[in-house]
Amino acid sequence: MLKYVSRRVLLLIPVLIGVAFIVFTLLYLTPGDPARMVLGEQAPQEAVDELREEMGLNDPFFVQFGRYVYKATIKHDLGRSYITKRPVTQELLNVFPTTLKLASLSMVIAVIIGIPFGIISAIKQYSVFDSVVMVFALIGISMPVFWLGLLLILFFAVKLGWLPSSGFYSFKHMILPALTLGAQSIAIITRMTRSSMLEVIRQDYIRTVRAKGQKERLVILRHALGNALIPVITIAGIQFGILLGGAVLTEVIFSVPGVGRLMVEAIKMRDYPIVQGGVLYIAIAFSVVNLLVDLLYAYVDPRIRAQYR
Amino acid sequence: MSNTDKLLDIKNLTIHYKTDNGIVHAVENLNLQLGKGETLGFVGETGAGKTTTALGIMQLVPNPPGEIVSGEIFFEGEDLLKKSQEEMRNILGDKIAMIFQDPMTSLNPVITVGKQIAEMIELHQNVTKNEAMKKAEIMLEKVGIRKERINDYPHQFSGGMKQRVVIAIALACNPSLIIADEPTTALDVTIQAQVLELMKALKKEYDTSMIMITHDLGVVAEICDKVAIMYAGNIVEYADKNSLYLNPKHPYTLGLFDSIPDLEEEQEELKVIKGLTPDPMNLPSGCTFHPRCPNASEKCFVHKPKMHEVTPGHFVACFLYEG
Amino acid sequence: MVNVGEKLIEVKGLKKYFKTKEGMLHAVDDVDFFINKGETLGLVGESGCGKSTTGRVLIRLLEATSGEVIFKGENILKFNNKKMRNFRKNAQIVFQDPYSCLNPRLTISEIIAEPLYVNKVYSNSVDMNKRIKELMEIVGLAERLVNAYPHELDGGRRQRVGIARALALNPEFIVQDEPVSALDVCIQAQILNLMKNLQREFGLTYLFIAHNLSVVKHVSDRIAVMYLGKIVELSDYKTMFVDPLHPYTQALLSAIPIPRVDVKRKRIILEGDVPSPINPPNGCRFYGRCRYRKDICKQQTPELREIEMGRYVACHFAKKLSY
Amino acid sequence: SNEAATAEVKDSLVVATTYDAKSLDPHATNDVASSNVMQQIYENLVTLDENNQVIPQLAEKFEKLDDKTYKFYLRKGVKFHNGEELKASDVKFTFERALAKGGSIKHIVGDIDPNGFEIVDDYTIIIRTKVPSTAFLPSLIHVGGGSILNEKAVKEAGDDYGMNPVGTGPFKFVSWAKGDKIVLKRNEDYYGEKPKFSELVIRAIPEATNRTIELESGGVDIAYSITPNDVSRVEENPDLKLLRKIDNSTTYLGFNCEKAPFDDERVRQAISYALDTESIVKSVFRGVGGVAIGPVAPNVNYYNANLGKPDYDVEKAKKLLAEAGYKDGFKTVLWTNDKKERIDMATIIQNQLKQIGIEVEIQVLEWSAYLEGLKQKQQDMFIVGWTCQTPDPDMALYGPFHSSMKGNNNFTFFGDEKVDELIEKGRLLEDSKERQEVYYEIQKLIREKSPWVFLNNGEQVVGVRKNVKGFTPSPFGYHKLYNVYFEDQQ
Amino acid sequence: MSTKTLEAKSQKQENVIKKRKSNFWEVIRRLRKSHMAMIGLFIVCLLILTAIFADVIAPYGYDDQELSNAFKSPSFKHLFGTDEFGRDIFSRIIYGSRISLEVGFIAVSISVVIGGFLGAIAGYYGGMVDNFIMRCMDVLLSIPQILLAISIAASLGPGLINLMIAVGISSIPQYARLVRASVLSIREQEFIEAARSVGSSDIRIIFKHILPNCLAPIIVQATLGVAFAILTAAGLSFIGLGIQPPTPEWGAMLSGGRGYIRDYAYMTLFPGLAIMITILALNFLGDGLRDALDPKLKN
Ligand SMILES: Nc1ncnc2c1ncn2[C@@H]1O[C@H](COP(=O)(O)OP(=O)(O)OP(=O)(O)O)[C@@H](O)[C@H]1O
Ligand SMILES: Nc1ncnc2c1ncn2[C@@H]1O[C@H](COP(=O)(O)OP(=O)(O)OP(=O)(O)O)[C@@H](O)[C@H]1O
Ligand SMILES: [Mg+2]
Ligand SMILES: [Mg+2]
Repeated sequence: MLKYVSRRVLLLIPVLIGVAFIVFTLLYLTPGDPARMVLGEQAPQEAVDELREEMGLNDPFFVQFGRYVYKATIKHDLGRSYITKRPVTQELLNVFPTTLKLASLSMVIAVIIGIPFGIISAIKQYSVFDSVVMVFALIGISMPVFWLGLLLILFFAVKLGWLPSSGFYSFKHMILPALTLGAQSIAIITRMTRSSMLEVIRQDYIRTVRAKGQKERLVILRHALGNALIPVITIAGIQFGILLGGAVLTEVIFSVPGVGRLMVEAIKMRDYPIVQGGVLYIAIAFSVVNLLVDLLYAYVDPRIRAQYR
Repeated sequence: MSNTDKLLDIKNLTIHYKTDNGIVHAVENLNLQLGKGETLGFVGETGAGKTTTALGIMQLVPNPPGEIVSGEIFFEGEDLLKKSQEEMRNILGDKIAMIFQDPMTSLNPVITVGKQIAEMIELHQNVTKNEAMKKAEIMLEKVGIRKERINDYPHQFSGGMKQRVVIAIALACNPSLIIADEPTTALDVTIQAQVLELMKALKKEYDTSMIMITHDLGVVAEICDKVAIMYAGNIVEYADKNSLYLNPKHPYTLGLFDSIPDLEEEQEELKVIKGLTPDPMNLPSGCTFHPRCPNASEKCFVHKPKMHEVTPGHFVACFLYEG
Repeated sequence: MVNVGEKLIEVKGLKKYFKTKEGMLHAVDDVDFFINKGETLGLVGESGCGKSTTGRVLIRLLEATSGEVIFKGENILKFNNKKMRNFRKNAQIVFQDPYSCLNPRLTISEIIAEPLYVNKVYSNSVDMNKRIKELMEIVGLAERLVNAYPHELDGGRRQRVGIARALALNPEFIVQDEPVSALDVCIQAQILNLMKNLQREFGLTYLFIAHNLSVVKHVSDRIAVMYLGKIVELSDYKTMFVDPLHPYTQALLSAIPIPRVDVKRKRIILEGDVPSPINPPNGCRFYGRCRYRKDICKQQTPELREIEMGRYVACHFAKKLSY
Repeated sequence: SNEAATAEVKDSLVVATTYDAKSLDPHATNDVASSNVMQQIYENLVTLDENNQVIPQLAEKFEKLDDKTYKFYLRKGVKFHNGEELKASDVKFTFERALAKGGSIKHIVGDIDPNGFEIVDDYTIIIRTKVPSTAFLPSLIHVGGGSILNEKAVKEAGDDYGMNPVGTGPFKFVSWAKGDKIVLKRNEDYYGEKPKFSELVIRAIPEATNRTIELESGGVDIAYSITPNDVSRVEENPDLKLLRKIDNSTTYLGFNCEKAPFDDERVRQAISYALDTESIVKSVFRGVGGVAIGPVAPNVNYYNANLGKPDYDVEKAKKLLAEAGYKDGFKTVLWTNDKKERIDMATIIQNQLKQIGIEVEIQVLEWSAYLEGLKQKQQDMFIVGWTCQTPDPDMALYGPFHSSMKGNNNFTFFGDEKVDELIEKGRLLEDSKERQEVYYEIQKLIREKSPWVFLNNGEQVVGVRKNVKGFTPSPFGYHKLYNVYFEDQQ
Repeated sequence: MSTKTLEAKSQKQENVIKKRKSNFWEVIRRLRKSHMAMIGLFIVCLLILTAIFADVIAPYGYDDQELSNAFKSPSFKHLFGTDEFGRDIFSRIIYGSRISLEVGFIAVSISVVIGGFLGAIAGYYGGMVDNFIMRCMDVLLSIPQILLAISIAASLGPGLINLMIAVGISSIPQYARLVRASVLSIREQEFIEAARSVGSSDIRIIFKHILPNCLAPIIVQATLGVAFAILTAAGLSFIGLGIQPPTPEWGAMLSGGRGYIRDYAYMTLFPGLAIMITILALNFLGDGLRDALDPKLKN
């Protein structure tokens, strides 16, 4: 198992270099001058040119990329933000926990709501409950996040005044953003749980358990659930990644100071080190989540456990 | 057969599957009896309704789309169809156990075999977890698997061993009836022989009755006492094994025997039943076999033949043998 | 039957290994045999023993690891593309799974036309269509099915389509890879009859792969028994059934359940399962399950020897033991 | 809940701004959000009074020795937040650093002679300019260009100074949660009148709707940049008050004056006539801000109010266009960045120009790409703004209109000898009637030559809770918060 | 089986085999069993028609301004009200269907073509090629899709075409994976071997036998992909990387109206609903197609 984990971690290195390369290329192709953005629109051109030279922006592409990779890998230095001049790592560590909290909370909500609803829907396939849940799930998938966010603000913050509309200070602040962000995941996990459950409860081994005279509740909880969750875990893992990266819109709407917003602003401000660092961080988080998912897999499924040795 | 000996008595059982395309008449007015200690071979082509009948007895027909439309299933004198779910659960596993066709998929892949056997024991016997596990070990040894493997997962076993585990589960509570749904079809010949041998031995030891579903007449000859031939949702012939093998009556049974290449004799050409199994959504009128029957007469087109006792204990549903 | 003794195909030292995660999988490990023109060689063995692989290597659907396949005096494994194309017309294959062997997106006529089309047999469509209809007639498919899709047909008909496709190029040799094992007995009989008729009519040569011994016996002239990538016994079908020499063959034959109540046989029940073909140890592959195993069996791999005229056995003690 | 909020004695002021600061190093950035915070932390040598007159702040007194030489007498005993006393050396250090590193404020401090500092004693310093410039003194009130830093603090913090600002102002820096809020606390050692509350929290809430909602719910005490939609909502709310001030920003429609057809004055004028700026401003800003009439904003010195509203005359526009040889109009591209109001204006402009046959394609560019495009002279027409960051009109005119600034801040590539001459003359003159005439003349000339179509003057619209007193919006867009107090604090 | 016509024909013309219309109708027939799918299909068709005939349906032009008529609530004159420029929101939404469908379909086409191509090559040839392509896809996959789309959109600059490209490129890995997986599973099927045994070339096998059989999952994924693309595009518009005004893109309308949500909620309600219904319909259809095309349900 340890060998497996370390192999996976090693495999991460080329992926991250690949990610860095893609981002670097994209940024390189992006029009706009970081130096200008640093100095503001009223600054004279000489100042901008000087700064460009100083930042090494006039060097050829591969020199810049090589320098970046060298610094990042050998010196563990992701550079400093062009704009705030703070170390990228520090900037990201400031916002990462927020996004992580937001995404985790959304995930928890999605799992807590999605899995039970999915299970009940599957058990009561074709019932009214099932139809209602499925329609809601589809609506959840279909609703643009930002619209949902606006509606929630309008209702809970403006109309009812129950919850704050912005900031991310207390649990109360987190509810609306987490719900907004998690809506799609709730829907997706519900659907996935349902279809996976439907598949599982038709399996022979469930029939075997029923033939033992086991109570239906235990048939589901003890036998069907474990198996049905396997694909759900994958989806949940993917969803978590999406939540991490997709928090952008939610963060914008609720003025949550997270990675997503930082990234979007950094892209707009041409703050390359932040964009690069941010994408790398997210890619790492993503890969770590994937690894955890795979380990979780091994935990629930002995067949997969056997493969990891 | 006197009423007291009857373990199982199915009367006019009808089971339908209601699908989008129409109603599948999987089992249509089926009558069947099974005496205590007997082994019944239940033979028929794919789609004849064998599994559905078995699930009907267990009341595990998937619903929807399946539905037991009518009939009575007397088990030890009581109608199973009148039982509550709770009562039924107490019977399942304890009195009636089932072995499914495919050992590869019959075991929960994420739970150890030991626990799966123990679950059965815990459910029906008043024992602690530990005792159940102990008993599971004993069962495992009974079916010829070392007890050290009790904590292994199904994927660590070969097909034959899995089927043994399934048998161990079925036998764990010493049921009075075992329904085995093609327990060896998925296995290789040599493994099949092992498993059949095991089943024979265990059946003797536990003195259970058994319904053996199969489409292999060879397997039936091997371990059954009685044989029921099923065709398109109905039983067309029912008899003592010897009587049926030596003296098959129904044209379908005859055709079935002729279709099988014989190991002992030389045949240049096999005799075949012409035509195909009927579409269960659209069963032929009268005798369902009439479109394929070489002896079909006008009557067969219109009327459904009833079960008729031709010789003592040998029932046939065919007009050829009536009156 | 026809031209006895003229070898159509001869296999020498054929090996096929697969690289897998766990190690080298010896699917076919050094087999030698030949097939005479116009005869059927049956190939039996438990699942995973390498039957299909042998069949596929034989017509170069898989590239052999080493060895020779001599077809009409030429080693086909050395054929270049052009020669291969010619050979393809001469050697065809019919598959086991009637569901997956037909492209679900093509109609029956398109499927049958495929070989004709890619080999540019006909220049105009009228001739081609005529040939398609002719082929359909040969295999007993109603003409109205030309435009049907495979999923609209039952297993038997699908298998007929597969046969028609194999026949399209007038091959001399057909590998039959378990063509009937997925079919019900009645349908199976129909297909077996068809195969036999076709062989008679067109003078075909078959390699008939199966795991059902009664079927093999019915269609074969000679039978080869395979165990874990090796042929352990090869002889005339009658001899094989009357007097099997290899302990595995003996067990295999005795394990077949026969649908008779008047014949009683002694069963030989093998212990254990088929071992893994990955990196098999030296010595006799059957060592672990053999009742007669001796030390030598563990150390030395028995060669396939011709014990009598046309009777080959790979056992150190063939004919030496009185079983 | 509102009553509950007011009932407890408040000691903390929460302000909602639109964006988070970028850096608190005055020489590192020149954006409103950062200035907004720095304004509370730093002080300058001089500051402005209500009448836009330069008055002393850290300098007790200042003298103009000659055209290019100024002498400042520093206030004694002023302590930086790190405990250091303010010395002339700090002032010298500050300006030297600004000149060397402050790319973003070079346009503010550019006139200072880097070799012209002379420390007379610890509390007296002489600063020289490279050229005579009347605009010099007013430029010192600029947050970025004029804030006085502590040499020791800057050197100690090194690259991290932007996160560890040290000034002499009434508030000290405490913490900064990036993208979220900055917390300041009262400088207990402040030499002047200390703020009434001990903690100042500046929150970044980019979504305008959310800012208002927070203000209404009492989550914040002051909210900047109330959008036009929310103006009446705030006004009508008895718990809130709305404060407004026309600011020094001017949004304009610019032409590339070196590219056909805009190199023809008549085309530019025609477009100017064809646009109903008043209705544009009305529908986009709905009562917020004003219709811009010239290059100098109303709160900047020498604003020429006599120019009057521009004429809306489609017929005249057509005529002019025909004269210029574009009877049937032409196709052109209008650039804007992704600011909603500008996009809205562009949308209406596009529609209005249809009337005189000009077919406009709008291209929304990202700010960075936009600026780059402008510098590279790829634009046809564009909408952008210019903010005069000091009260002196030179700042409003030199950058965008002097021909030497083409491609720099002069995005229209406009060049006119007369205008150049007058601008140069204006910056040398002492404040006087003559100077006024020069600037009035420039404004008139620019209106005529129409390198810009003036769209609107921005307005600072600030919502405050009813109990917040003492807040005056500043036309510079960043507001002093240390005079603010809560009603019950008096 | 529609063989009647054929029988009649084959009497006259002996050896002409007319190819039966593919199983398109078959799929439709199965689709009809699901109400949801039919509703989805109906709405999607309606949308397509709306997009085609937008000029006819819309009572006003999408950029017809009437500043004096701004912020009018829904009425008979303006079904969905007017926006801040007095433009008719109903008309804009009608025209918007064009943009959304264009974005959806073109973005998906980009990803299907490129992703499908890469996936097919990777799946069919395996080995190094497979490894290389899939590692590259892994790299792309480890950047969250929205973020990738944002970065691409930023580097290309705003605009309809760039938006489609950004969304399209960011979904390539999904399709590559999907196609690869189906190619891998189809490659194992016996009919591929059968084709090889009769001498069919690689090209023929890929195009005649493999790709048509991958179509079902691709179609399903593409249907859902269109939905995703529309949503992503709307999201990008929302953060200002979208489409140029006055193009009536729904996401941009929603984004533009958000400042007015408290006073004129209808300004965001209708574009929001339009997006939602479209996505909903595509999802209904996708789900229905998944079932209709599922080989497990055949027969
Ligand atoms: N869940 C179901 N939904 C619809 N039809 C079903 C279902 N299960 C079985 N059927 C149909 O009912 C008929 C009887 O099926 P059943 O499984 O009982 O046959 P069987 O005799 O066990 O066949 P086999 O030998 O293949 O196991 C078949 O036509 C089958 O297609
Ligand atoms: N492409 C392959 N890659 C790796 N291993 C393979 C491959 N094809 C076959 N094998 C392995 O080779 C061995 C022989 O397989 P083969 O299909 O020839 O067996 P078989 O005798 O035909 O079995 P069955 O009766 O199940 O069809 C098996 O262990 C199988 O797992
Ligand atoms: Mg069955
Ligand atoms: Mg095989």
